Amino acid sequence: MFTETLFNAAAICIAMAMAAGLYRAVRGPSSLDHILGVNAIGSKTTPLLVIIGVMYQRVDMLVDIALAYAMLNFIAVLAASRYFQKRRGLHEDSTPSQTPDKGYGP
Amino acid sequence: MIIFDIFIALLLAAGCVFLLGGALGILRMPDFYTRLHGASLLDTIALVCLLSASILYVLTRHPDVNGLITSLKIILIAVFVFITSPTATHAIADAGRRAGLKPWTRQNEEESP
Amino acid sequence: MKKLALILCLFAGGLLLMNAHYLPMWGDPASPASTHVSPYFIENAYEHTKTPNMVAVVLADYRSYDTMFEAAVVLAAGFACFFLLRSRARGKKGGHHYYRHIPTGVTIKIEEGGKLPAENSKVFRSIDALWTPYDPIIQTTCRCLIPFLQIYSLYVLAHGHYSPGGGFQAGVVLGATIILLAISHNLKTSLKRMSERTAALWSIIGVFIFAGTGLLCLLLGMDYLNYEVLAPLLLSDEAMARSHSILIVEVGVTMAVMAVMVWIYYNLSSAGQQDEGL
Amino acid sequence: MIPVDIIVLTLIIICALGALAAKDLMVAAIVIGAYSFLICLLLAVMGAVDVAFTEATVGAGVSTVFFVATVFQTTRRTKD
Amino acid sequence: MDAIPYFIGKYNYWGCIFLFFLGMYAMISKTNLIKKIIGLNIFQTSIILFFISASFKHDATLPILMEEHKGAIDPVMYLNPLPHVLMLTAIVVAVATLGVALTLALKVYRIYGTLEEDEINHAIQSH
Amino acid sequence: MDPIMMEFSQHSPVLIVMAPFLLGMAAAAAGWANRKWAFPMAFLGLLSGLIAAIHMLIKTAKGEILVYHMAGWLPPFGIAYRIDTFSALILTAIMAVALINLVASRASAEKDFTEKAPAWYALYVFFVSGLAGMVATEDIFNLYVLLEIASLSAYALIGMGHNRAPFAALNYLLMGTIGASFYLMGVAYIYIATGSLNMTDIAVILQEMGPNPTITMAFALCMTGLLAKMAAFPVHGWLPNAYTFAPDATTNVMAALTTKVSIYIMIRLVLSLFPLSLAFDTGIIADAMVWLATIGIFAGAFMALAQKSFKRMLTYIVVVEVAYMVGGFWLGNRAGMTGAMLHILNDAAMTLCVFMAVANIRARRGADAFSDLKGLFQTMPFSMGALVISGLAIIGIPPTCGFFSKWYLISGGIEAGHWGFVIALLSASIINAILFFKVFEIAFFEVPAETFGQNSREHESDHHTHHGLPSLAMAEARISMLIPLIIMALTLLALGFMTGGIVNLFIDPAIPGQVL
Amino acid sequence: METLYSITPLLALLVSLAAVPAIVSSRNMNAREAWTFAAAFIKFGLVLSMAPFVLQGGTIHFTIAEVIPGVPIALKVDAFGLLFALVSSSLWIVTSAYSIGYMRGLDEHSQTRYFSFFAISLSATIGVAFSANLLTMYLFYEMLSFATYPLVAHNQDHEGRVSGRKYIAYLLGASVLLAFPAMLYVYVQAGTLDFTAGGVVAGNVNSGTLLVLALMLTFGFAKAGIMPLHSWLPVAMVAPTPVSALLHAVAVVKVGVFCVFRALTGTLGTGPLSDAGIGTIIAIFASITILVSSLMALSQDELKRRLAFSTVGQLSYIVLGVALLTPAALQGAMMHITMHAFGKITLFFCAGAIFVASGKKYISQMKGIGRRMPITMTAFFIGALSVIGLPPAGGFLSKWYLVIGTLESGQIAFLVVLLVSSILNAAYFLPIVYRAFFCPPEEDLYKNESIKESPPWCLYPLSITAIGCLVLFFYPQPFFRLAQLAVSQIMGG
Repeated sequence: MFTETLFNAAAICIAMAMAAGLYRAVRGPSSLDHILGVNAIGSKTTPLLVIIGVMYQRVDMLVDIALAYAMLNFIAVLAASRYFQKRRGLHEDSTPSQTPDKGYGP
Repeated sequence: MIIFDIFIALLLAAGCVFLLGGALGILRMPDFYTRLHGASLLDTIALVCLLSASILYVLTRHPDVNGLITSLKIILIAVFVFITSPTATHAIADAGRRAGLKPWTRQNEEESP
Repeated sequence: MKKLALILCLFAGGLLLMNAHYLPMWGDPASPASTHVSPYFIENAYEHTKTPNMVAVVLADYRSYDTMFEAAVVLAAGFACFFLLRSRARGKKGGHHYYRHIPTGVTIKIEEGGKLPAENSKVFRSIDALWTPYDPIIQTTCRCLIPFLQIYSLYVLAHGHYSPGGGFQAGVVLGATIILLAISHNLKTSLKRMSERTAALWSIIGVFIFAGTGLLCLLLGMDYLNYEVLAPLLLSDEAMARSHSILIVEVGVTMAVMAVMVWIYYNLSSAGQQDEGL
Repeated sequence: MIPVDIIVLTLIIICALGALAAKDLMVAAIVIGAYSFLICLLLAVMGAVDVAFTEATVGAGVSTVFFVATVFQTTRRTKD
Repeated sequence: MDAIPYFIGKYNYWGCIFLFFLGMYAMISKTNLIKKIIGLNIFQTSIILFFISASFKHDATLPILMEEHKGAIDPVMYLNPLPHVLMLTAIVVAVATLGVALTLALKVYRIYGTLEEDEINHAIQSH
Repeated sequence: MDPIMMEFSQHSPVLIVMAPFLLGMAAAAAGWANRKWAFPMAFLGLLSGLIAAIHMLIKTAKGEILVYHMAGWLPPFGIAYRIDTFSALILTAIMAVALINLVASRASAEKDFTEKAPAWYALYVFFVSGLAGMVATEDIFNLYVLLEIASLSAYALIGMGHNRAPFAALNYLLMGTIGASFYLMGVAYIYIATGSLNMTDIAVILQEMGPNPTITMAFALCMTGLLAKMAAFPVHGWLPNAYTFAPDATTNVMAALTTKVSIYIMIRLVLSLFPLSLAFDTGIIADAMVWLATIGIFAGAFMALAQKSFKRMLTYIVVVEVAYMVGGFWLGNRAGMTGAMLHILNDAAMTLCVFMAVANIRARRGADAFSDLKGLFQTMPFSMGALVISGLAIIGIPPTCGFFSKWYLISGGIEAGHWGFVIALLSASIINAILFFKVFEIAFFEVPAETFGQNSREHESDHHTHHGLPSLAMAEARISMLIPLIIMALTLLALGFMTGGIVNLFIDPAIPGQVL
Repeated sequence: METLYSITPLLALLVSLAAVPAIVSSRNMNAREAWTFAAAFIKFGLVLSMAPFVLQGGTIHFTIAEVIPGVPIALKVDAFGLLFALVSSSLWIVTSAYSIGYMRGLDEHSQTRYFSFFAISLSATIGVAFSANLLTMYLFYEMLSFATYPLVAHNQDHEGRVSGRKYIAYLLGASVLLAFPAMLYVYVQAGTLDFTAGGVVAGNVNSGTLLVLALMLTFGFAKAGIMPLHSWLPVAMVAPTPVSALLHAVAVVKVGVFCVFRALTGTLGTGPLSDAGIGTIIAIFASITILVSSLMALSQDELKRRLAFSTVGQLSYIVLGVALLTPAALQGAMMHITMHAFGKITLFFCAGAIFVASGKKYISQMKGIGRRMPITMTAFFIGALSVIGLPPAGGFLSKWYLVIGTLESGQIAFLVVLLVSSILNAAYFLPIVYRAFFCPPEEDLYKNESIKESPPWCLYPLSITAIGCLVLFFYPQPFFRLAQLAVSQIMGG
C-alpha cells in the first residue's frame, strides 16, 4: 500500500506542477506563454493519467487514454502555434502578411 | 519485491523533483524562450521517470502477458512524447521567433523592463 | 444587463448550492442512482453480450437508440456547418499562387494568368497565399505520426469491447489525423486525401450503417436495434451476435464522426471557401 | 490528505475563470483547451474512463482546433 | 467532526454548480460572441461533471469487467456505467453544438466585421 | 391488411421517427448525385411518417396505448416509446404540418439555397423527426438527445436567412442551449434522486417517495429549461428575431412546431412524470406561472402592436400564443388543460397557415413591411382569404379552431377564478383583432403607388370604378404554394367543427383522472 | 310540443353560402344576379316550407357538430326564429332586386364581392335566427360582423375606411369583451347554453351576477345599438344604400336585438330577470336610447343619417319590449322586428332611389322632390307612417302591443317614453314628406337635370315593401300568430 500512497503523492505533485503551468496559461504575459502553459499542462496530463490507472489498479485501461492524449495534445499546441506563424504577430493589431517569406528555407 | 518498490519510490521522487523544478522554471524564468526549457526539458525527463515507475509497478504487480503489453504501451507513450514534445516546443519557439519576440538578454531587460 | 445576469446567477446558484445538501454524498454506494437501474447493467452486461466494457454495452446495446441519435446529432452538425458556411464564391484574394519547389525549397510566386505546375506534380507543391513557413520538422513529424495515429484509432475502435474507447473516440482520433495533416501541411493537401464529397458521403453512410442495422432487425421481425435477431446472419449465438453488432454500429459511428469532424474543420478553417486556411 | 480530484476541480475553476477573463480570444481559445485537458483528468479520476477518453480526444483534437480555426478566420480582439 | 467529510462529499457538486452558473453568466453577460461560446462550453461541461459525480462510488473500480469477476458480479464493485453512457452522448452533443455555434459566429463576423455584441447591435440599428 | 403489413404496422412508433430520418439522409445523399432527387426523398420520408402517425392515431383512438421497446430491452433498462392518444394527435399534427410546408416551400427553398437545397431538405427532415421523437419518447435522456437534434437543425435552418439571421440564430442557440442544459441538469437531479430515466418508472418511484427537495429542484430546473425553449415571456427574447429573419420556408414550420412541442413536453412531464401534487398542491408555482403567462400575454401583444413588419408582428403573436398555453395549463383544472392541449394542435395549424400566407405575400412582393401590403386583396385574393381565416382563428372567432381552444382556456380561467388571465385572453383577442385589421385595412384600402399611377388613366377611360381602387391584375402565388395554403385554411375550419371529437377521443383520456 | 329532426334549417342556411362560389365564378353580371335571385328564392321557399309545421307549435332541430360537451353547434327552428327568418329571407329578395338597380344605376365597382358578401350575410342572419344555443348564435353573429365589413367599407375610400374600422371595433370589441365572457360564465355555471323556456342560469347565480350578465349580454351584442354603443351605426351609412337597408332594416341591427332577445329570455330567463328587477334597469337604458336618439335624429340633415338615428331609437323599442318581460310587451317587441323591418327598408330604398335618380343626399335639398318622384315619396310616406306607428301601417300594431305591455307591467314611465318618442318620430319624418310634396322646388338645385323616377329595379322593390307595410296592418295574422306562439314558448307556457 505504501507504493500506492507514493503514487498518490506523485499525483498531487503533478497536480501542483500543473498549477504552475496553469498560472502561465492564464497570466501570460505574451500570447506564446499561454501556449507554453497549456503545453506544460498537457504534457503532465499523460503521466497523471497513468498514475490514476495505478490508483485504480487498472493501468491497462488508462494507458490507452494516455497514449491517445500524448498524441493529440500535440495537435492543439500545433494549431495554436500555427496560428501565430500564419498571423505573424502576437497582438491583435498585427495584420496578416500577404507576402511569403521568400528568403526563408534551406 | 521490496527492491522494486524502492526503485519505484526513487523514480517517483526524482520525477516529482524534476516536475517541481520545471514548474519553478515556468514560474520564475524571465522570458518565454527560457521558460520553454523548463517546460519541455524537465517535463520530458520527469515524464520518463514517472512512466518508468509505472512500468515497474505494472510489471511487479502483473507479471503476465497483460502486464507486459501494458508496460509496452507505456513505453510507447514515452516514445511518442519524445517525438511530439520537441516538435511542439519547436513549433512554439518558431512561432515566437517569427512573431518577432526577441530573446531575453540583460540589455533587453534594462531597455524595457 | 450584466448586473441582472449576475444577480440571477447568484440567486439561482445559491439555491442550487443549498439544495446540494439534499444530494447524496459524493461516492455514496447506496445512493438511488447506484442502486436502482445500474446494478442490472453491471450484472447482466457481460452475460448478455460477452463484452467486458459495460459502457460500450450500455452505449451500443441497451441504449443504442440514444447512440444512434448521438451520431445523428453529429451528422446534423456537419450538415449545419456545410449549409451555413459553404460557398463556392471565390474570396478576396488576388489571382496569384505560391508554389514551393521541393528539391530546392524555394518558394515561387506565379502571377495571375501565369502557367501553373501540374496538379499532381511531385516537384512543386502548392502552398497557401497566407504567409506560411515551410517547416520540415513539423511536416516530417506529422507524416510519421499520422499513420500511427490512424492505426491506433482502429485499435481503439476494435478494442472498445475490452478497454475504454469505441466508435466515437476512434472517429475523433481518425478525424484529428486528417486535421493534423491540414495543420501541418495545408488544407489542399488534406482535401486531396479526403475531399468534401467523401466526407459528406462517409458521414451519411456511417449513420446509415447504424440506422440500417436497426432497420435490418426490424425487417427481420424484432424490435428496432434488437441485435438478437441478427445471430443467424452473423453465424453466432445471441450474445455474440450482440457483441458483433456493437462493433458494426461502432464502425458506423466512427465513420460518421470522423467524416463530420473533418468536414466541420474544412468549413470552419477556411470560412467555407475550402481553398486555404489554418 | 486531500484527494487529487479536489485539486483538479479547483484548477478547472481557475482555468474557466481565466478563459473568460482573457483579453485576447486566441488566449481564451488556448486556455479553454487546457480546461478540457483538466476536465478529462477529473473524469478519469472519477473513473469515467470512456468519458475521459472522449473528452481527451474531443478537447485536444477537435474543439480547441475549432476554436483556433474560428479565431483565425475572425479576430482576436475582445472587449471583455 | 463531520465538516471535512461533508466538504469532500459535496465539493464536487458545488464545483459543478459553480461552473454551471459561471458558464451561464458568461453566456448572458459577455459581449464577445466567442466568449459566449466559451461560456457555453463551460456550461455544458459542468453538467457532464455533475452527472459523472453522481455515478461515482467509493471503493469501486472502472466499469470494465475484470477477468476474475466473470462468474459472479457484485454491483458494488463497479462504477455505475449509465451516467458514463449518457455523458458520452452529451459530450458529442456539446461538440456538435460547439461546431454550429462557431460556424454561426464566423458567419456573423463576415457580415458585421466584429464579434462584439454591442457593436453588432449598433450596426443593426444604424443600418 | 395482409400479414406483412400487419407485422410492419406494429413498428409505427419507431417508424415515425426513423422513416423520415433515414429518408432525410437518403435525400442528402441523393442530393449529392443529383439535386432533383432530394425533394422526392424528403417528401416520401415525411409522408411515411404521416402514415405511421395516422395509423397510431387510429390505434390509440380505440383505447390502446402503444409502447415500443427499443432494442427489445424493457424499461427502465432500455429506451421505450410510449404513445397515448394525445401524443398520437400531436405526432399527426407535426407530420402533417411538416409535409404541407415541405410541399409549399419547395420552390422558395430551391431558389434560395440552390446547390445546398439537399442539405436544407435533410436538416428539415432531421428537425421534424427530432420533434416527433421528443413527442414519442418515454425516456427523459433520449428526449434531450432528440431535443438537441431538432434544435441543431433549427439553428442551421434559421441561420441561412436574411443578413441578420446568423446573429439571431446564434442568440437562439445560446438561449436554446441554456434551456436544454437546464433540462439536462433537471434530468441529473431526477437521476440522482431516483436512479431511473424512464418516465413511468420515475413516476412510480416518486409516488412512493413522497416530497423531496431534490425532486422539487429537478422540477424547477426542467421547467425553467422548457420555458426558455418554448419562449415563454421573460425568456422569449430569442424568438422574434430568429423567426423574422429566418427563410420563410423555415419560419413556417418552426413557428408552427418548435414552441408547441416544448409545451407538449412540459405538459407531459407535469402530468406523467412529476407527481401532480408537486405542481398543483401548493398552488404557488401554478399561480406564479399563470401570472407570468398573463403578463406575457400583455407584453407580447403590446410588442406586437409596435412592429412595422408583418412577419415580425406574427412572431410576437407566437409569443402570446405560448403564454396562452402555459397559462391555461397551469390553471390546473380540466377545462384549462384541455384548452392548452387543444391549443397546441390548433395553434400549430393556424400559425402554419398565417405564416404560409405571409410567405406567399413575400414571395410575390418581396417584402412584408405593412407598406408593402397595399392592394393585396385584389392581387392575391386566395392567399388573403386564407390569411383572413387564419387571422380570425388567431383572434378567436367561431367557427375557426382558435375560438374553441380559447373557449376552453377562458372557461378554465373562470372556473379557477383567475380573472387576470381571463382578461388577458380577452384583451389579447382584441389586440389581435386590431393587428389583423390593420393589415386587412391596408391590403383592402390602399393601392401600391406605382400601380396606381400606371392604372389611373386606364381606369378613368374605362370608368370601371366609380370611386375607389383601380382594378389590379391578379398576381397570385404559384400554385404549389397556394394549394397547401388553402388546404390549411380549410383545415382551420374543419378543426373547429371537430373540436368535440378531438377533445373526447384524444385529449380527455390523456388528462389524469385526479384533475377535475 | 312536437319536435322534428330535419336538415331543412341547415339547407336554408347554406343555400346562400353555396351560391357564393357560383357568384364569384360568374362571368357576367346577369349570371351573377341570376344566382343571387335563385338563392334568395330558394331560401325563402325553404323558410316558408317550415312555416306550417312551426305554426302548429312544433320546433325543428338539427345538430351540425358536437363541439363542446353540452354545447353543440345546433339549429332549432321555433316560432320566433321563423318569424325573423321569414322577414329577412323575404326582404333579401327585395333587397337583391333593389341592389341590382342601385349598383347598375351607379355603375359601382367590385359588384361580385358585393353580392358574395351579401349572400354570406344572409346565411349568417338565418343562422342567428335558427340557432339553438348561445354558442351557435355567437358564431353566426360574428360571421355576420365579418361578412358585412367589406359591405360597409365597400367604397374603399378614406371615409369607408374610418367607418369600417369603427364598425368592426364596436361590434367585435363588444362581443369579445362582453358577450363572449358572459356566455362562458353561463356555460361554466350552468353547463349548457341551450335556449330554454325558463333560462338556464336560474338557481346558479345570485342576482348581482345576474345583473352583470344581463348587462354584458345586452351591450355585448352591440349590433342592437343601445347607447352608448350605438355610434357605429350612423357612421356605417357610408355604405351603398342597399347595404344600409340590409344593415338597418333586416340583417345586422335586427340580429342584434334578436340576440339580446334570445340571450335575455332563453339563457337568463324571464323569470329570474323579473324577480331580480333587472328588466327595469335594461328598460331604463333602452328608454334613454329611444329619447336621445330621436332627438339626435331631429338634428340630422343627411337623410340616411336621420334614418340611422331613427333606427337606433326603434331598436330600443324592441329591447324595451324585452326588458318589460310581460307577454304583450314581448309580443309587441317581436312584431316590431317585422314591422320596423318593412317600414325602415322602405325608407332606405327611397333614400337610395333619390340618390340614384338625383344624387341628393341632404334633406334640405329635397324640397319639391315629391312632384318629380311621386311613387318614391309616397312609399316614403307609408314607411314613415309605419315607423311612427300610425295606422294604416303595420307599425301601429306592434306599438300597440308595446303600449299594452307597459300597462301590463304597470310601469307607466315607459308608456310616457313610448308616446313622447312617437311624437318625436313624427317630428323628424313628417317634415320631410311635407317638404317633398308641398314646398316648391328650388329650381337652382335641379338645373340642367331632368330628374325622374329612379330605374325600375329600384322602384319596384320599394313599392313592394311599402305595400307590404300596408298589408301587414290589414293582414298581420301569420306574424301575429308566430309572435303569440313564440311568447308562449318563451314564457314556458
